[in-house]
Formats: sequence, structure tokens, C-alpha cells
Amino acid sequence: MALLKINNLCKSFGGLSAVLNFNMEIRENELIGLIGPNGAGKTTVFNLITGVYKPDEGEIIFKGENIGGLPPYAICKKGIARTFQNIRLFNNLTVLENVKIALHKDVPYSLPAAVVRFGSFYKGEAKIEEEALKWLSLFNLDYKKDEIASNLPYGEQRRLEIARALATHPTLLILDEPAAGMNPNETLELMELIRRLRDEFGLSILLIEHDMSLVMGVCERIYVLDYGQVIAEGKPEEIRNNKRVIEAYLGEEV
Amino acid sequence: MKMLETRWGKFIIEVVALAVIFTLVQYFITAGIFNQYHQITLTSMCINIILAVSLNLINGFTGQLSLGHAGFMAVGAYVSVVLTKFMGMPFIVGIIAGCLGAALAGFVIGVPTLRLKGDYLAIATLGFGEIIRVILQNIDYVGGPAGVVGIPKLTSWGWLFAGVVVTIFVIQNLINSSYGRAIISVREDEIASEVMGVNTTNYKVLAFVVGAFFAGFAGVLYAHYFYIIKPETFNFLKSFDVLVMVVLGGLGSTTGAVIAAVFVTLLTAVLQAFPAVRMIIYALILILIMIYRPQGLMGNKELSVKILGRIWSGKDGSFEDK
Amino acid sequence: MRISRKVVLVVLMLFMFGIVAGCGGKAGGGEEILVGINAELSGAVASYGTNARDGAMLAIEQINAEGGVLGKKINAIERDNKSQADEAMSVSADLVGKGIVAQIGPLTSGNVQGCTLVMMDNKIPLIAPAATAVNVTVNEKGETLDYIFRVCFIDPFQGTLMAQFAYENLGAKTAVILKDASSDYGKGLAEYFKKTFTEKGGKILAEEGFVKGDRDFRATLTKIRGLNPDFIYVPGYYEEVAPLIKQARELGITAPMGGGDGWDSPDMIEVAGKANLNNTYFTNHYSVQDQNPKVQKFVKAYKEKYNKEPDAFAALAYDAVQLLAQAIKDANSTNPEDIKNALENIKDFEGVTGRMSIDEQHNPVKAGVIIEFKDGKQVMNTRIEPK
Amino acid sequence: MLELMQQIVNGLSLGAIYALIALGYTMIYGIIKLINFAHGDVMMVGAYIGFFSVSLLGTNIMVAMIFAMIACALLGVIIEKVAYKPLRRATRIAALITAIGVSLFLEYTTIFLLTPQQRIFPQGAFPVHDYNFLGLSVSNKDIFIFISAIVLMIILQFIVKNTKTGKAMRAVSEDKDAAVLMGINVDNTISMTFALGSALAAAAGVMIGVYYNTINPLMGILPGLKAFVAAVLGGIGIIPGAMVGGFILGILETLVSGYGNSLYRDAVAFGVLILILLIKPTGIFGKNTGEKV
Amino acid sequence: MLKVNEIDVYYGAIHALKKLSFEVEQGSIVTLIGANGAGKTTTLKTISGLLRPRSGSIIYKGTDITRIAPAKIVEMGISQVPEGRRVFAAMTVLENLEMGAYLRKDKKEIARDLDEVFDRFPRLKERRKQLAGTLSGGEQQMLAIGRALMARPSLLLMDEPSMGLAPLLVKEIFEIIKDINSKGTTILLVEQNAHMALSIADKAYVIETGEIVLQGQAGELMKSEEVKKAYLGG
Repeated sequence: MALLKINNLCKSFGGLSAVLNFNMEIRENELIGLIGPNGAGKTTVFNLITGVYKPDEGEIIFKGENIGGLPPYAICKKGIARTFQNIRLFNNLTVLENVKIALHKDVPYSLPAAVVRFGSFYKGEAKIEEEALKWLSLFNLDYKKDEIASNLPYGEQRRLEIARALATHPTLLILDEPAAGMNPNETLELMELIRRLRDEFGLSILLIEHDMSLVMGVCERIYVLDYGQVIAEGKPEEIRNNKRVIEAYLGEEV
Repeated sequence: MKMLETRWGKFIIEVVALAVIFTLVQYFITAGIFNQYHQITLTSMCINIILAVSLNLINGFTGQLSLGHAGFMAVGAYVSVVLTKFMGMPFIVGIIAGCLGAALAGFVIGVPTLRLKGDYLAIATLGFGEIIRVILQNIDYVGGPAGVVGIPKLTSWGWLFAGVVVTIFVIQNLINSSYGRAIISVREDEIASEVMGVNTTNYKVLAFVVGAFFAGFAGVLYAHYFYIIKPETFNFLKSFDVLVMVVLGGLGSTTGAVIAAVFVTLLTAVLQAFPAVRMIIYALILILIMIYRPQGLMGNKELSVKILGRIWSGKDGSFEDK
Repeated sequence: MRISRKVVLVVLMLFMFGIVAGCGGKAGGGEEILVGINAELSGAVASYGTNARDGAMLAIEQINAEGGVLGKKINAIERDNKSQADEAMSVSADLVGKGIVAQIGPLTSGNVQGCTLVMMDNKIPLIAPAATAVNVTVNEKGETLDYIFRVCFIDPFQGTLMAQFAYENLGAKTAVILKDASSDYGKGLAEYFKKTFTEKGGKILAEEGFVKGDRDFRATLTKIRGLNPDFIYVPGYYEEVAPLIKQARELGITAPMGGGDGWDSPDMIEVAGKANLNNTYFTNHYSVQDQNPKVQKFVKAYKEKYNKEPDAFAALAYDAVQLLAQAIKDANSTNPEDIKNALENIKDFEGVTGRMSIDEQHNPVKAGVIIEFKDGKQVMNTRIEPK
Repeated sequence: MLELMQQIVNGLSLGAIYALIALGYTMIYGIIKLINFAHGDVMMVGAYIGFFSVSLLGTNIMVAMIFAMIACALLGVIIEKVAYKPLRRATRIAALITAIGVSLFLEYTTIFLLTPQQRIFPQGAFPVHDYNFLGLSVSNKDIFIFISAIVLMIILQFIVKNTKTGKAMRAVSEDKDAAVLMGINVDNTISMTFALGSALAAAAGVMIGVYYNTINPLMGILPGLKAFVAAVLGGIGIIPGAMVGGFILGILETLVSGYGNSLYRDAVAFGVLILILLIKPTGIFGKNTGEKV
Repeated sequence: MLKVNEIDVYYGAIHALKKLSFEVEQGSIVTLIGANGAGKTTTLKTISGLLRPRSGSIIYKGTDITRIAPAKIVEMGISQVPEGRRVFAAMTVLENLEMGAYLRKDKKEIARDLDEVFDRFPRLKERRKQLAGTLSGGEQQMLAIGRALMARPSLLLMDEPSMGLAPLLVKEIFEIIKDINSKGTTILLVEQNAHMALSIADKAYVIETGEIVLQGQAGELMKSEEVKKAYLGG
């Protein structure tokens, strides 16, 4: 059964269609790439899946339930987490706090317990801290846990954002250009990490990426988007040799 | 086991420190070292601290620009006065009802308006604050524009101290919990926060309600000390005063709010003697502080000995020119 | 850049400490009589406060020029209460701590009430120049507050007076009340006007209100024009009343209008216009046109010193100080308790706002006059002696 | 019916004044996203300059208005350079507090220099005549205010639409970086906006002087707040929005005073504002621009 | 004509350009190609003076313009077609074009240039009174180019003119770029559409995470597998 199935998704802004009759299917434990030239509507698709935008038409079936139009926090609770193209960390907070916020949806103590500081608060905080550190160490960020997030170098900010997304315990992880701004070495590490995450946590991963080496290297299937529509779908090799894709990317041969 | 020890250890130190402060001031009052003027200034100071710390929860930690704090203060003051003066209930009932009344007002106002952002939210909250004032002005039961006179003076140093401690305690505990982090995440990045599973609307309303609750508390204490309340006391200029304290202290810093509240209260008291230039000096101080320290005295940091040293040596990151 | 910021911070701090240190100084020795002036010098009603302060300072200057009281000079300490009751209280406490023998002010009833507790606790008399609400000098149980006095009328007196005048002298059978609803003064006068006017058989067609700071009354006036009343009662202060009358006349409302001592200001004629003021009346303590030499002397001295005409606030504050001086003389003591006792026994004190005696409730018993505006002049229409 | 017409006529002059002040608010907001709380006080300064021009120099009202506009344009530029420019990169709330500071400074410096007493606009500066049209009473004062407000709005519209500076102002408020790429000096353009906005406020100040005859140092607070409400009502940052918002507010207030209870006037004004914001969170003319994610 | 020497540019903590150097010859079309986020736009912004390099220098016609105000740089003859067009949406087409000539005072010449732009883009002429925000993407791109031309630049910086445009339009735009160049304007073109860019450029630099990784004559790079690799991966 498909984990996520998108049927005829449409979204337009001020009369301009950003996404038109978009269809997609993600199975469990699959690693999918979504590519396409700038302005093709990839990020809009992400925003629709995660509830940041409300779809005009179409369904987004996640675990057999239409989540189209739900608010983002509800979608997160259903098990979809994401990162952002232009990194959106909680900039003035520490690395550790960033991850802790992601753990808030399963907060183990009540509001009164927090205010009056019952024992359950201390136990709960210890648990949150432990888990947050676990995620950080997975991304080699634990040594910087008390650093202010905006002071991290770019690559680490990217990693922190992924760590934060994972801390919400998603079944589907959506990464918007995770390698943007990374150097080749960092990108390689990232590829390795993405594979490992998928295997270790049994995740399905959907990613947008411009770095083709990354997309081609890790994705099992790729969707290609142009003008808000899917123009190709298939295995990396198929995509690489698809004439429409090459045209969309490099422009027509002149 | 060790953690438990330090936790209890800290707790005991805190309790002892608070007890010492309380007794000391109480002694100063009974011994007459603090005269009536000092006491009134102290009262204003405590009320301002409660107001600033609670508004800081909304404006500083949640990042929602609210300009209606005086309105909540008014609700707290009036509700409690109706109970204590008109119905003869004990002070504690007045306090609880005043706080809850203000919190309810916060809820009623917060739910619709918190969808608005930035300046639109600011003007909507300012508007609600003014609406509360106008409504009070038209209720003859509570004296209309003349307000209520002869409110029993029930606010004692004990209540003021309790008010300040409880406000700081509750808001600090809230902020330093997972709920508080959720609240702060709304300020940092609302969309990222939503996507991380935080129901931002709920937390904005929560912060608004808690902030209003304590503003109500401040209102109760105000009414039962200053003998008289009038709707005019709670106009938008009062909200501005509180906002000034919060921003001077540094948005998102409780210690900053406390320091600024103390500073502004003392400044006000001192300036009474300079009627001709008092407001000019006040205005200039505001402008200068904002120009030279736009992030407020504390930025969003809390005061600790370490930070003090860093601010002075100029290593505080926020001091750097970009 | 960083250094200059630090310098500014340091300067700011030093500045603050300087101010704090500067005001710690001890006040006056035994050769002076310390009097506190607690006035609205900034904030919403700063204009009343400064006029009253000027009136009070003139009185003190004159008294000192004549050798002071009991051979001692009066030393006034001025403090600003920002037109707020809580600050008024704080100012009072500050003044009391400095050792004043009595306090003049604040101006508005609410702010005086803010000071009440401090004055009562410290047993220092307060003389309110212009607080007209009934419950300023008495508590809710009707008991007189020992240390609170005033030199102005109370609301019922003026309201009742004007109602009588309108019904009996002007023959009005219907009236509309347009009051300053943001002040207890306006509401108080309106209440007693309504009471007396209906008791006499008149009919109140409508009761409208405006708020301090309003400058546009056309909408309400247009409504009133439709009702066509015999009389319009406008209890309020001149800042609002003057443009209100002007606008009423511009809208073609010709009915006679009346008000209280809040109308008394030289600005009335200038703002409302001479012609527009015809057929308007107000209750007052005295008239600037009063040929009583005491009044004329005061008006002249005030004009010389401040280059403006005194309004009711200035005159009342002047009287408050003179009354205090009289009490000190009567008591032959500067002990606040003695002063208070002397104040309670004042009889037939000649003030610029009339001859007054202090009654049991610490209110002045003095004659009221109905003043009519005639071609830009205040003319005494009727004088009503205290019963 | 006649009364309703009269009420609307009453509301028009008030609305015109609100609109003029709101225009400055909105222009300044549009260009630096600052709620310039001192704007109402600039209006007050304008009223005083107009007053002194009439009473001391004996000029007529038009000249007084021009004096006031020039002086306040200068004042606006100074305020911007001294108080707001250093905060261009600071948080907006810091700028807001500075604006409150500037507002207090203007109010109390005026009180310090000129006492808190109200001043009376010399009657001779503007002899009032009343006209009657079909039972509606309209004074030449109303006509003067209405027409000069409209003329000023047309001039403003012309400046903003047709002059180079005006276009630069629009360009800067829309996209600062792109404007810089055109070679526009952003600082000068912002100063120009302050100058224009403050000049309009000054004109409104003189009109209030004429309209109500009296001026005082705190006269700017309330109209300033109302004009801000008007600007938000119309969609802050949008010039036609400010005009419409001003007129709506003026007429609304008159109708509430005329047909309801004038004591609830401010509450109704704010209530309507909140209602409109809840229905259309960016004001009547505002565009809904979702955050780019 | 333009020489960029080892500039280092930071966005907060992010080191966006690392000792980046390249040159633009008078009269040529030079293209900077590379994936998203590689630092192309940052480079253009730095040349225009919107960003300041922490170190390194930018020499234009022999003058160091590294610390010169953006307006002055425009006056010196460098104008930019920014990424995403950035036309003034609430202003008319004509007004947008006038903004392009903001610093010029020669009214007659401006009018002539305006006619020239309208000749080049007849569609803009038709819509001169229309608000720029209502134009289609292609028309907005033309407007952005026209606007930049109104400054009479000797060096035109173009940031992704093909972005979000239909292929047919992309072709049209590139024809226009070639034509502008043939009339004597030097062009520095930043592009994602590598084929197109290389097809009209004289010289090309491939930029990756803030560094130049490849450079050469456009024709050679066109055939190089490495470019394809940089885009589509190996």
C-alpha cells in the first residue's frame, strides 16, 4: 500500500497555476526525488503536502486518510516532517532547544506540572533532553548543543534542520534541497546519512534537490516537474536519458 | 540522585533568599525606615514588574505585538473591586476573580485577533483595550468616568511580594518548559514551528491568556492600593508605558523586564520633582536607549554574573556592529 | 563605534544617579513654612494644573512680600502628578515626607481622592481648589474626612442653582443635557440639574454626552437641534464647551444654554465668539468683572505676572493658599493639627471667589452667582446667597 | 433624511482631516514599515506654526498653511535622520518605542516652551459664513477644509504618480533592493517621504486650528491615533486606502454620535476596525500577500 | 572591463563566495553557470554594491568599485536585471522603464532610448499603461531587461533571465540578449540553463558552492561532459 498518494493536486496563486494535476505515489521505505527547473513548483508541492498551503483541488492521501487542507501541526502529528529550502531554524535558540521543540508534540508532562514543577516535569525534561541529545549525536551536533543555532556554519545548520525534523518521529520525511550550499564532501556525507536514516528508521523520504549527483545517487525513483506538471517519472537512469528532462534542464539543444 | 539534590538545593536557596528579602523589606516598613513615599514607590515598582513581566510573555517570548495590556489590567481591577467593595467578599476572592476575569478577556480577545499579524495585531489589541475602557466608562454601576473611590486598601507588601514572585515563578517555569519552548518557537519562526507539530494558534492564545491573567493581578493590586480607579487610568498610554518597559529591558528577557520596570518606576518618581522637563527627559532617555541599545538593556538574555561581565567587556555578540 | 556606545551608557547612568542624588536634599529649616503643591503639570489636564499652580504661586509670592505668615516665609514645593491618581498619591507621600504643613491641590476630584489616605494617615490638611465631587470631603458613610478641605462649590449646588434659574427665570419647560461624561464634574452637575429641573416640573428631553478632548460636537448638536428644547445644560470645561457653543450657534441652535464654573475662562469669548455666547449663563463664585477691589487686585497682579487672564482654577488655587495663610494666622501655629482645627473654624473669609465659611463637611459656604454673557462681557445676572 | 445629510456633511470635514493625517502615516509606513506614532504630534507642531504665522506675522490662512507645511516637512526630515535612521536595521518594535519617545518629546517640548494652555486661533484669520442649501447648513470653513484637503490629496497624487521623486518613493516602498539597482538613493527618498507626509500633517494641523479654533500641545494624540486607525482600515501603506479610511472613519464617528451614543464613538470606531481586519486582515485595500515559504 | 579579484562574501555565518575571481572582457558575453545556491546571484549583488565583500576587490574600467555606493555604480554604467525580475508591480510599464533611467538627466536621449526599448519589445509598448504586476512572466522579464537598458549600461548584469519561462520565450529572450550585446553592451550572464547560456556566451565560468570549478571558452564547455555532470550528476 502506498504511504502517500497524491491525486490531481492543483494550486494556483493569483490566477497562475503553480501546481496542476499533480499525481505522485510514495511507498513505504522508499526514497523519492522530486526535481525540476527553478520555478517548476516543487516547493509548492511540499508546502501543499505539509499543510503550509491549502490545495485548491485534489487529494493528499497519507496512510489512507486525506490530509489535504489540514493545518501543518496536525499533519506533523500524522507523521510527516520536513526541512526548508532556505533553512528555517529557530535562530535565537540553542541547537539543543531547536530539537527539543520538535519533541514537544509528545510532551510527557502537563502544563500545570510545568508551571508548578511537579516531579513529572523533571522526569519529562530529562527524557526530552536525552532524546534530543540522541538526535544530535546522530548528526554529530551534540558537541555544539549549547551553540546558538544561527551561529552554526551552513552545513551544520542543514544537518540540524534534518535532525529537528526527524525528532518529530515522522514516517515520511520531506527534504527541500538538503544539499544546497554544501561542499562536495558534505554532500557525500549527507547522501550517506540519508540512506542510513531511511534504513535505520524505516522512513520514506521525499527530497527536492538540484545537486544531481545526490539525487541520482540516492533516489530510487524520481519525479520530474516542469510548469507544475509531472513530465517524467522513473528510475534515475531513465530520467537521466529522458529527452524532455534534459530539455527542461539544460534547455533545448541549440 | 545527585540531580535531585541540586534541584532541592537550589529550591531551598531560592526560598531562603526570598524569605530574607521579604522579611527585610517588611522590617524596613514596620521600622519606618521606608516611609510612605518609599512604600508607594515600592508598590508601583512591584505592579510595574508584574505588568512588564506578563507583557513580556506576549510581546517578548511569543513575539505578538500587543498594545492592549492596560485593558486587561482594567478588567482585573474592576472585577475585583466589584467583589471586594460592592459585595464585601474577601480580598483573595477578588484577586482570583480579577485574574480570571482578565484571563477570560484575554481569551475572548485573543482567539479572533491572534490571526492577525504584526501591526494589524497591534492596532487590534490597542482597539480592544480602548473598547474595554469605553465600556467601563459607560457602566454607571462602577461609577462611569469618575470610577470607584474608596476602595479598601488591602494590598500589603505581602501581597505585592507574592504577586511579583508568583508572576515571575509561573512565567519563568512556563518559559523554561516544553510549553515555553513551543511558545518561543512561535516567535522565532511561526511556519517552522507549525511544521514541527506546534499548534501555534493555541500557544499564542495560551501566552495571551496567561499574560492577561497577570495583568489582571496587577490591576487588582493597583486598585486596592491606590484607593481609586478610573477608566482613564487604563488608557492606551498606560499600555505604551508597559511596552516601553518591556522593550527597554529587552524583548524576551524576564530579568530585563524586571530591571526596566524598576528603572522606569524610579525614573518616574525622580522626575516628579522636575515638572517642567520631566517628560522631555523621559522621552530623550527612551530615544537614546533605543538608538544606542535597540535590543534593550538585556537583549533576549537573562541576567547572570557571567553575562554582566560580557556585556561590559563588549563581547556580547549583540553589541557588535554588523 | 562600540566605545561611543559605552560612553553614552555611562553618561546615561551618571545622569540618572545625578538626578537621584540631587533630589535627596533636605528641605527647609524652621524659619519657613513648607507648603506642598501637588498639581497636574503634565498629562491630560496639565492646563488646569499649571493655571492653578500659577494662582497658588502668586498668592504665596504676595504673602511673602507682605512679610509672610507669623513672620515666616512660605516655601512651596511643587510636584507634578502627571494627571494620575496613583502619582498624586506618591507625590503627596513625598511632600509629606519633606515636612509640609499642608498641601494645595490636586485639581480634579479623582486625584484629590488619590491623596486622601496619605493626608489622613499623616494628619496633614489638604485644601482642594477645584475638586467638586461630593465625596471628596466625606467618606461613603457621610463622615467628614478630617484633613480634606476645599474652596470650591460642590456639584449639587451648581446643578440645582442652574435648574432653578432655567425653570424660574428663563421659563424653560424642556431641557436637554449635554454633559462632559468623562468627568465626574460634568456628570455630577448634570445629575443635580436633572433632579431639580424635573422636581420643578420641567422635562428632560435627552441626555447626551461628550468626552474630554472632543472638538467636534456637530453630530450630537444636529440631533439636539431636532428636539428643539427650551434650554440646553452643558456642564463641562471651557476647552470643550467653547467650541461646542460656537458649533451649536453655527448649526442654528438659538436656545439658551447654561453651565457651571468650568465655563469660566477668558478663552470662552475668544473661542466661542461674542455673538454666539449671547443667551448663555453659568453658575460661578465670582466674576472677573466684579468690581470688588480684592478681585480686581488679584486679576491685575495675575495679569502682570503671567501675562494672561486668570481662569477659575487660578482664582480658586489663589484662594486656597490665602485660606491656608488665614488658618495659620488664626491658629498662630504651623502645626498641621492646629491648622486643620483653624480651617474648620474659618468664618467669612474674603476670597477672590467670594466670602466663604467652612461648614461641617469642610465645604465652603459661599454665594453663588449666575453670570450671563452679553456681547462678550460677563454680566452678573442673579446673586444667590447661601441659605 | 435632512438630518442624515447634515450628519454626513459634518463627517466630511472631519474625514478629510483624518484622511490627510492618515496619508502621512501610510506613506511613512509604506516606505520604512514604521508606525510613526509621532505623526499626530507633527500635526500639532504644524498647527502651532500656523497659529504663530497668523497671530504674530499676521499672514492669511493660506500662507500660514504653507509656512506650517514647509516647517513640518523640515521637522519630519530631522526626526527621521536623528531618531529613526539609526534604527533602520534594528527591530521594528525598537523603532516603535523611539516613535513613542519622539511623540512625547514633541508634546512636552511644546508644553515647556508654550505652556500647556490652549491657544485660540484668531477669529479674524478666517471669518466664518454659513450657507444654507436646502436646509443643510454648511460653513465656508467646512468648504475650505474639504476643498483644501482634496486639493492637497490631488497634489500628493500628482507628486507620487508623476514626478521622479514620487516614483522613486513608490519604487523604494515596493522593493528597496531593486530600487537601489536603479540608482535610487534610498535615504534621500525616505527623507522625502517624511517631508511630504509631515507637510500633509501640518496642513491638517492648521485645518484643525481653523475648524475648532483652539490648539493645544496634546491635540495630536487623539487625531493621530484615529488617523492610524484610518490608515489600517484602508490597508496600511496604501495611499488611496488612507483617504478612504479617513473619510469612512470621519463619517462613521459622526453617525455614531448623531444616531447612537457619542460616548461609544471611539469604541464603535475600533470595533468596526477590528471587524474589518477579521474579515480582511490587511484592510480594505490591502493585498493578501502570503508569506513565501 | 570588469575584474573580480578573490572576493570573500558572507551571509551572516555562511561563507557564500570563497576567493572568487573572474574577468569580463569589453564587448563580450560572459556567463556564470552553476546549480542553485552556488553563489551566482551573490556574485552579481556584490558587483552591484548591494553586498560588501569581506576581502578582495572589484575593478571596473580601472576603478576600484568595491566600496562605492550602489547608485554610483549604476551611474558608472553597470546595471542589473535582477533575479526573479523584481519589476515594480504596482507601477506601470512606462514608469518601470522611467525608473531605469532614474539617474539620467538627458531628457531627449531618454526619450530616444525609450523608443528603442519599445521597438525591441513591441509588447511592452502595447502595455505601457498597464501595471507591471499584471504582465506575464515573459513580459515581466522583457520589462526588467528594458528597464536595465534604460540606464544605458556599458556592462549589463543578468540574473537568470530564463527562470520560470516557457522554452519558446527563453529562446526569444536569449536572442534579445545576443542582440543587445551586438550593439556594444558587455554582458555578464548568470544562468541555470547551461545550454542556452553557453550557446550565446563567449566565455564561461562554472561556479559551485562559491568557487569557480571550471572555466573556458563557451564552445568548449558546451561539449564538456563535466558541465552536464555538474547539473545532472555523474
